Amino acid sequence: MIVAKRKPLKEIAEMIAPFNKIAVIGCRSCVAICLAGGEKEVKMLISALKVKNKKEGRKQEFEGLVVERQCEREWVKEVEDKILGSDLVLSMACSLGCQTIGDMYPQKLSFPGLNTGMFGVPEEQGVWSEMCVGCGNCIIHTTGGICPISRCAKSMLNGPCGGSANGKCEVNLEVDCAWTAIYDRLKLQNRLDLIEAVTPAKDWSTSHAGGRRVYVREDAKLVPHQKKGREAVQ
Amino acid sequence: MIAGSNLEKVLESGKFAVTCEIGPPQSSNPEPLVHHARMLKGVADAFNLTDNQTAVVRLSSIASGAIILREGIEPVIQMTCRDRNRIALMSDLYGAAALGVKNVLCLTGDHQVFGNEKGSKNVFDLDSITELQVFDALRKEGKQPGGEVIKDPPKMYLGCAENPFATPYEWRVSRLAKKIAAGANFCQTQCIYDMDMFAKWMEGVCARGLDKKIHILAGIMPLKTVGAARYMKNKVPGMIVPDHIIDRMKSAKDQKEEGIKLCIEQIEAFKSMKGVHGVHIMAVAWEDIYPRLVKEAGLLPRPVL
Amino acid sequence: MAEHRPRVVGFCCEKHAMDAVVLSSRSGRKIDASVRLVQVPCAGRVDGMHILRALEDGADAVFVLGCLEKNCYYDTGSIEGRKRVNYVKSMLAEAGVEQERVEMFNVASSNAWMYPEVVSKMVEVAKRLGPIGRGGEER
Amino acid sequence: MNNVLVVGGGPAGLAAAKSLTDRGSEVILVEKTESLGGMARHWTCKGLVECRNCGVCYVVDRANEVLKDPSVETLLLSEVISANEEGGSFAVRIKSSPRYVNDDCIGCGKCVEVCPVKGKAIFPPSGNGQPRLHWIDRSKCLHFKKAKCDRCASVCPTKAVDYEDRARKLTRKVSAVVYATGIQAVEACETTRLGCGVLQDVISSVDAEKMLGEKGRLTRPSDGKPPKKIAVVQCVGSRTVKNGVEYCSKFCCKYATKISQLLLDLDPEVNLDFYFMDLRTLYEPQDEFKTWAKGKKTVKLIRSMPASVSLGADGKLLVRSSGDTDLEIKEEPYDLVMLSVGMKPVGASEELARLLGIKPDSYGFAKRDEQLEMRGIFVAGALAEPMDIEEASVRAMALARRIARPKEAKA
Amino acid sequence: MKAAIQVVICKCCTDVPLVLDLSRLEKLASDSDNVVSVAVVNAVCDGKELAGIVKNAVEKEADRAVVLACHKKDFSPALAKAYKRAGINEFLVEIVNLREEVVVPIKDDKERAQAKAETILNAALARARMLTPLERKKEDMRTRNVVIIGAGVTGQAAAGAASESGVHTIIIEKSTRTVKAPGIIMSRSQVVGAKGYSGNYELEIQAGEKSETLECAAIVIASGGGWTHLKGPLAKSVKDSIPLYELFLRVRSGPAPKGPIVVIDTPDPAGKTMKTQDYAWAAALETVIDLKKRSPETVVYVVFQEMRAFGVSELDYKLAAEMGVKFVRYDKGGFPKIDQKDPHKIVVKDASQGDVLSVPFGTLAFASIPMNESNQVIADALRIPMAQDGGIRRGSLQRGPVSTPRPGIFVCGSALFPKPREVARAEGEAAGSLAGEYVKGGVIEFGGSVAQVTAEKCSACLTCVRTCPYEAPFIGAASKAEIRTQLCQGCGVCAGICPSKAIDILHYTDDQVMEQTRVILGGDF
Repeated sequence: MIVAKRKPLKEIAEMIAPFNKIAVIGCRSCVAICLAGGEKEVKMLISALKVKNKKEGRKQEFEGLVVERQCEREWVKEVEDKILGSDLVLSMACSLGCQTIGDMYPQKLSFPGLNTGMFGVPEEQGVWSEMCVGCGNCIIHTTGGICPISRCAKSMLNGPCGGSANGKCEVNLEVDCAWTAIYDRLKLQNRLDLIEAVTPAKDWSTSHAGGRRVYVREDAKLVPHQKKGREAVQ
Repeated sequence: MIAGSNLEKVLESGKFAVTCEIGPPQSSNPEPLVHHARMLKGVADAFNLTDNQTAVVRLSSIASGAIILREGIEPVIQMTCRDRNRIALMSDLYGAAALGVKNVLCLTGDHQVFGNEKGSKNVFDLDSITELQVFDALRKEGKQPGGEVIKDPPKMYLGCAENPFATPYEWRVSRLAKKIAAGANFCQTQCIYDMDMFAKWMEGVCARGLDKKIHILAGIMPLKTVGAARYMKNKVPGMIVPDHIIDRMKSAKDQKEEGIKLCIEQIEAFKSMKGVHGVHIMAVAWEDIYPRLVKEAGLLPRPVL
Repeated sequence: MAEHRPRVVGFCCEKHAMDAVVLSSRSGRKIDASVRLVQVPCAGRVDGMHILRALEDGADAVFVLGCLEKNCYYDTGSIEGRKRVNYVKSMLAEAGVEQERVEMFNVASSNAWMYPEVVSKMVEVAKRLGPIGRGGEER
Repeated sequence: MNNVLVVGGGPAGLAAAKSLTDRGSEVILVEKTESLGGMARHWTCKGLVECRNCGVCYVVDRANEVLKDPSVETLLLSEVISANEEGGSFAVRIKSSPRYVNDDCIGCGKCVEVCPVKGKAIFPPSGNGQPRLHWIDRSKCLHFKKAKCDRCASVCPTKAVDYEDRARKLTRKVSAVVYATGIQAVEACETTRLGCGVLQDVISSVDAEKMLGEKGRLTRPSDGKPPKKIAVVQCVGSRTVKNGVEYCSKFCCKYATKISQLLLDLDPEVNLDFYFMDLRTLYEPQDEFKTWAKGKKTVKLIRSMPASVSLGADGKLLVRSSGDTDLEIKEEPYDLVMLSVGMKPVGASEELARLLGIKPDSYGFAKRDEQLEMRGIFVAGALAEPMDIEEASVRAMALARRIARPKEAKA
Repeated sequence: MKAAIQVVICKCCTDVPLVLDLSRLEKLASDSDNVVSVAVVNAVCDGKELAGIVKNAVEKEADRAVVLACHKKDFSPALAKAYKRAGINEFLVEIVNLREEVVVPIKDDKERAQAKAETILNAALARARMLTPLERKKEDMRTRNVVIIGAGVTGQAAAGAASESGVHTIIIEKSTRTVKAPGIIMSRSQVVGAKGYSGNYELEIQAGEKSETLECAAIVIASGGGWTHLKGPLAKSVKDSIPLYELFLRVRSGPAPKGPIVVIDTPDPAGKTMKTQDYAWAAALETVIDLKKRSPETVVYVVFQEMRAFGVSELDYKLAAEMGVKFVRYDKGGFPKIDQKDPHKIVVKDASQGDVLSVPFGTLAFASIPMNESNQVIADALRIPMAQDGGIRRGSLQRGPVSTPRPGIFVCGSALFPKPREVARAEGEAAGSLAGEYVKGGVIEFGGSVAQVTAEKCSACLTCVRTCPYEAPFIGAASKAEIRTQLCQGCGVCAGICPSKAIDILHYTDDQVMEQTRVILGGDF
C-alpha cells in the first residue's frame, strides 16, 4: 500500500496560516491503514491545530471529512459542497488524493497534510518498510521474490556491493542488505543459478524515467457513445 | 592487445604489476596532480584516479587522467554509476579515449550519504557489472545497449574491483566470475588486512580457474596509526582488520614505520601467492609514500615494455 | 474578571485508579477542587482525540490515571494509555504547546497518597501555565 | 448448615473467607483489631509506574469485597472466647468490643485533631485497613473517665461518634474453623547494636512501609529531611540465635528489594547500599534484583552483616561492616538506615488455639495437620510457616476448597 | 425515544448535606431538560429507600436515572438489580460519586465543592441523555468439561478440586505417565490449537499420532516445570549428572550414590533457559542431611550462587553445615567448570574465600529446574501471553493469583515459575476450584458494554486485531472488522486506536466521553 506520514504540525500550520475556512479531508484507504490520514488522524489534527490557534490567539474554522478513496473523483464528489464552501482543502490523503481534488476543482487550493512516502508493507504493528518503487517491469521472480530496486540502496541488479557487512546495508546498518537476502533466499530455494549469470542493464523506459505513465484498458474504457452528459461531447 | 596500455602490457607479459591510487584535489587547481605525477614517474605501471570517492566532490577523474597523461604517466580512470546514466557514462568513455586514456575501472560507487552532498539524487542506472558489460560490448562491436552501432569504438582495458571481505563471503568468487563474464580484464581488490581470509578467497578463485581469466591486483592500504586501523575495523562496513594487526600497530613505538613494514611484508606474501598478478596500493592522502614502499618492496625498477 | 481558576480534567480508569481515588478520600486526604474526573473502563480506552478535545474545550491540563503497568485489569490497557499520552505530547510539542499539560499516571488500589499528589501536580501545572493562550478568557 | 468461622482478617483469612463464600458457605470473620488487612494493611504498594507484584493491593481489594459480601459477617475488635466441639460442629462464643464510631464516619479526621488525650484516644483505621472507620480506645478515652469529654462527638460532622455503643457477646454454630492469626514483626529494638530504638534515624522495615504507605516518601524521623544516602540491612531478627528467630523469614528479601526499587523510582538521586547475607528474593530465580542493581550507579549490594550502627558527626549514621570479600572493617555514613526485620507467628499459643487443639512448634508455628483438618480445624497463612501475601492467599484458597468439599471426599 | 431522567441525590447518611446545598442541586436537576423526577434520599444503599426511589421512577415514567451517591462498586449491583426488576435498563443508571469525589476531599471549600457537584451533575445528565439500553447476553456452555494441562502434582490437585464442583475433568498429559486423579486422563497428548472462548472452547489435541478435537468450558494450565536433564555449559562436559530428586531416591532406596557427592545449581551464565529452582534448596538440604545421617563419611559439597534456604529450611542449612557438608558459593564471575584433565572434578571459585577449589565428585546432582518448553506450545495454542523467561504469564492480580489475562483460563504451579510441591499443589487446588465454580453454573454472560464496529467506516486495517489483548476483533466474511462479543472484555483499547474511528465501546462511546468532558469544561470550576 501507499505509506505516508503526517507533516509536522508546525509546517502544516504555516501552510494554512493565511486561510480561515479549512476543510481537512482524510481518506479511508492506504493512509488510514498506515495511521496517517484516517478519520482519527483528521480529528486529532484539527483538535491539535485548534489548540495551537488557541495558544496563539488565532481563529480558524475547520471541517473534518473522510472519503472512501480520495484518489477517485466519484468519492471526492460526495463532499464537493464542503470543498467549494472552504477557502482551503488540507488533504490528509496521499498526494494522489490531494492532486485529484486539485484537478477536480482547479480554482480551489488543495494542500498536502501528509508526506507521501513509499509503497510499503507493515513489518509489524506501527512499522512500515519500502518494498517497491513502481519501475513498471517486475523481475522479482528471478530474485527470490525480493525487489532489489527498492530494497537495495543502489538499486543494483548484480549485487551485493562491497559494502554489505553481516547482511546489513552500509547505507543504513539497521536495514538488511537486499542482495544478501536475495542470495540466502535463492540458496534456500536452490535457485542460485538465477544470479550466476549477469543480469543486463535494466530497461527503465517502463518506469517514471519513461515519462508520466498512463495505463489504458481499452476494454474497460468508455467510448464517447457510452458516456453521459457533457462528458460525451468533450 | 586490447588497448595497448602499459598496465595491460605488464600484466599480459606475466610481470608482477604495481598500481597506485591518486586522489584528485577538491578544487579546480591541477597543481597537486602535476606534483604527484612528477614525483611518481616510474614508481608504478599505472595510477588510479578516483571518481568522487566516498561521494566527496573532486576534480573529475577523466580531467585528472588527461593532466597526468600530459606529465607522461599512465592513468586508470575510475568511473562510477552513481552520478551518470548510461548516456553520460558512454560519452565520457568516448571522451576519455579521445584524450588517450586506455584503462578504466568500473565501479558502482559509494552512496551519496557518505559524502558532502547528501541531498543529491543518485542515478544508478547501471551497476558496476552492467557498466562493464556495456563498455565491453562497445569496445568489441561498438554496440550500444540501445542498439546503435558506432564507428571507432573506444579501445579500453577494463578493470573491476571486488571485496572478498563483504558478506556473503561464499558469493564473492561467483561475483568476480560475473565481472569476468561482463568483460573485466583486471581486478583491484578492496584493501587487505586479513591475509588468511584473502588466501581463502584466492583459493576459491583459482579453484574455478578464474585466475587464468583475470589479473588480480591485491589491494593494500598502508596504516599511519592504530587509530586508522581501529576506524577501518569498526566504522568501514565490509572491511576486516584482524586484532593481531591492531595489537601490532598499538605496541609499535613508531606506528607509521610499523604500517609501512606491514605493507612490505604483505607485498612479499602476494608476490608468491598463486593467482595474484600484482598489487594495488591505496595511500589515501599519503601519495608521497609510494616511491619508498615500492622501492623497499623490491618492485623497482618498473619494467619498460 | 476574577483570577483564573485552574481547570483540570482527569480520565480515570474504573478499576484500580478509581479505587485509589476513593481510598485516598476515605483516608481523609484533601484534594484541590479544580479537578473533574471522567470515568473510562480502562486507560486504554482513552483516545488521543479525547485529550486534545479536552484541551480544546478549555482544560488547562489533562491527566490519565490507570492501573499500574503489568497489573492492568485489562492486561495491556495502561501501557496503551501511556503510548497515547506520549503521542499527544509529541503533537503538542510540534504545535508549540507545553507538553506538561498532559500526563499519564499509574496507581494501585492500595495507594492512598498518589491521587492527591497527581492532583496537586496537575493543578500546579495548570496554575503555572494558565489557560492555553488568550482562548482562556473566551470562556 | 455450612458456616465457617475465620479467625483473623489478614491475607489468609480474607482469601479463605472470599473463596468460602464463592463456594456457598456462610462466613463469620472475627478480627481482633479495628480493621481488615492484617499486617499487609500497613504495607505500601511498591510500584510507581510498573507493578512489582508485592500483593498489597490484592489484600485491600479482598478486604473490600469481603466487607461488601452479604454472606460474610465481619466482626471487628472482636475475639473468640470459647469454642466447644459438639458432633462435628463448633459452638463458638465471640466477644465484640464497642467501636464507639458508626458507619456514618467519613474518615475526615476532625475528631483526632481535637482529641485532648496525649497520643490520642480516637484513631483512624491503621494503614490501608478496611473499613475506613475511626474507632475509640475506651481505656484511653476521657469520656469514660470522670472528664466526660465529648469533643470528638461535638466536632464530628456526621455525628458518627456514639458513646452508647456497647460490647456484644455472640454465639455462633459453625462446621469448621479457619485459624489465621498471622504474624507480627520481630521486635527490631532487641538488636540495639544496630541502633534501633536508640538512634532516631534507624527505622525498621515496618516503619518504612508505614511511612511510604502514608506519605509516599521516606523522611528522616529526626529532622524530617529526605534522606540522600540510605542503608538497607537484611536479616535483622532473622537467622540469628540471639535477638530474634533462627529461621529465615522468607519474605524480607522480597519486600526489602522492592522497597529499594521504589525508593530509587521516587528519587533516582538516592544512594542506596543493600547489606545482606544471602539474597533470597522470592520468584526472582534469575536474580532480577541483582541485574537491576547492576544497572543503577547509585545502588550497591554488599554481602555483609553490619557489626554496628552509631551516630556520627552532623547526625549521619555510621554503619560498621566488613566488606564483601575483603574482610577489613569499613565505616560508611548514611542519612537513614532501614532494618529489614523478620517475622514471628502469633496466636498459636492463645487460649482458643489450645481449645481447638492446635499445637505450635517451638517457634510458634502451627503446621498443617491432617488430623485437625478432619475435625474441621484449618490453620492458614503465615501462622503455618513463613510465607508472603501471595502464597498465603493461594494456600487459603486451596484450604477453603478442602473445607467446602463434600464430606465423603474428605474421608 | 426521548430520555426521561430520574435524578436521585443520596445524602450518604447525612454526609453530603454538610458540604453541599442540596436544594440548589435539586433545583438544578429539576430545571434541566429530560428530568422527570428528583428524589433526595438518606441512603440508596438502604434496601427500603432503594425500593422507594425505584417505585418513584416507575410512577414518573422515568426510563433512566442519575444517582448521586458514593463509590459505584459499593452499591451499584444492588441498584442495578432493583432498577432492572422495575424494567429500567441497568445501563441507563448513571452513578456519580458525590461523596468521595466532592464532599469529603473538598469539604473545607463549600463554594467550590458546590460548583464541582453542579458541574458533574450536569455532565452526568448530559451523559445520561446519550446513553442507550444494553443487554448482557447469556449462553449455555455446551459442555461441563474442565481441561487440565499437565498431570503433575499441580494438575492432579487441580483435577481433584475441580471435580468437586461436579464438572468433568480431563487431564491432558504429554508423557506416558498415568496418575490417579478424577476424570479422564489423555496421556501422550498435547494441546496444539484452540477455537472459541471461555465457556465454549474447542481444543485441538495431538494424541500420539492422531489429532482430535475436544470441547471444554474452562482450562487449567498446570504444565509444571521441566525436571529433565542438566543444561547449560556444564552439560556438555558432564555425562552422568542426575537431577536432585534422583539423588533423593538413591539416598533413600539405593543404589547408594557414589561419593564424593556434589549438589549444584545451574551455572548458566545466560540464565535464560534455566531457572535456579529457589525451593530446590529445601529439598537439596533435606537430601544431603539424610545422606550424611546414613553415611557420615561421604564427602558432600553443595555448590550454589545463592543459598535460598527459605523459611525453616534455614535450620537445615545450619544443621548440614554442622554435619560437615561443605558449602561453596560462586558468583557470576566464577562459574564452575569441569577440570579439563579430570572429567570427575569441578573447578569453582569460592566467592566468599576468593580461592579456586578443585572438587572431585562421584555423583553430580543438580538442584535446578528449566522452564517447561511446552509452555510455548500451550501459549501458542491458547493464544495467551507468556513471560519473557518462558513461563505462562499471569494476568492482573485483580483477577486473582492463578488467573491468566483470559477469563476461564487459569494457570498454576511451576508453569508460572518454580514452586515447592506444597505451594504448587495449593495453587492447583485454587485454580481447579475456580475453574470448577466457573463451569458449574453452565452459563456464560457476555455483552453489554463491549466493542461495536461501524462496518462502513472500517478499513479492515487489522490494527484492532493486532492490539486487542483478548483477540476479540477479527476480519469477517465482509472484509470488515467484527467483534467476538464473548471474548470482548470492553476495555476499549481497540476503540482508542482505530484509525478510522470505526470501533466504539458501547456505554463509553467517543461521543459520550467527549460530551461529558465538554459539559464539565463548560461549567464553573
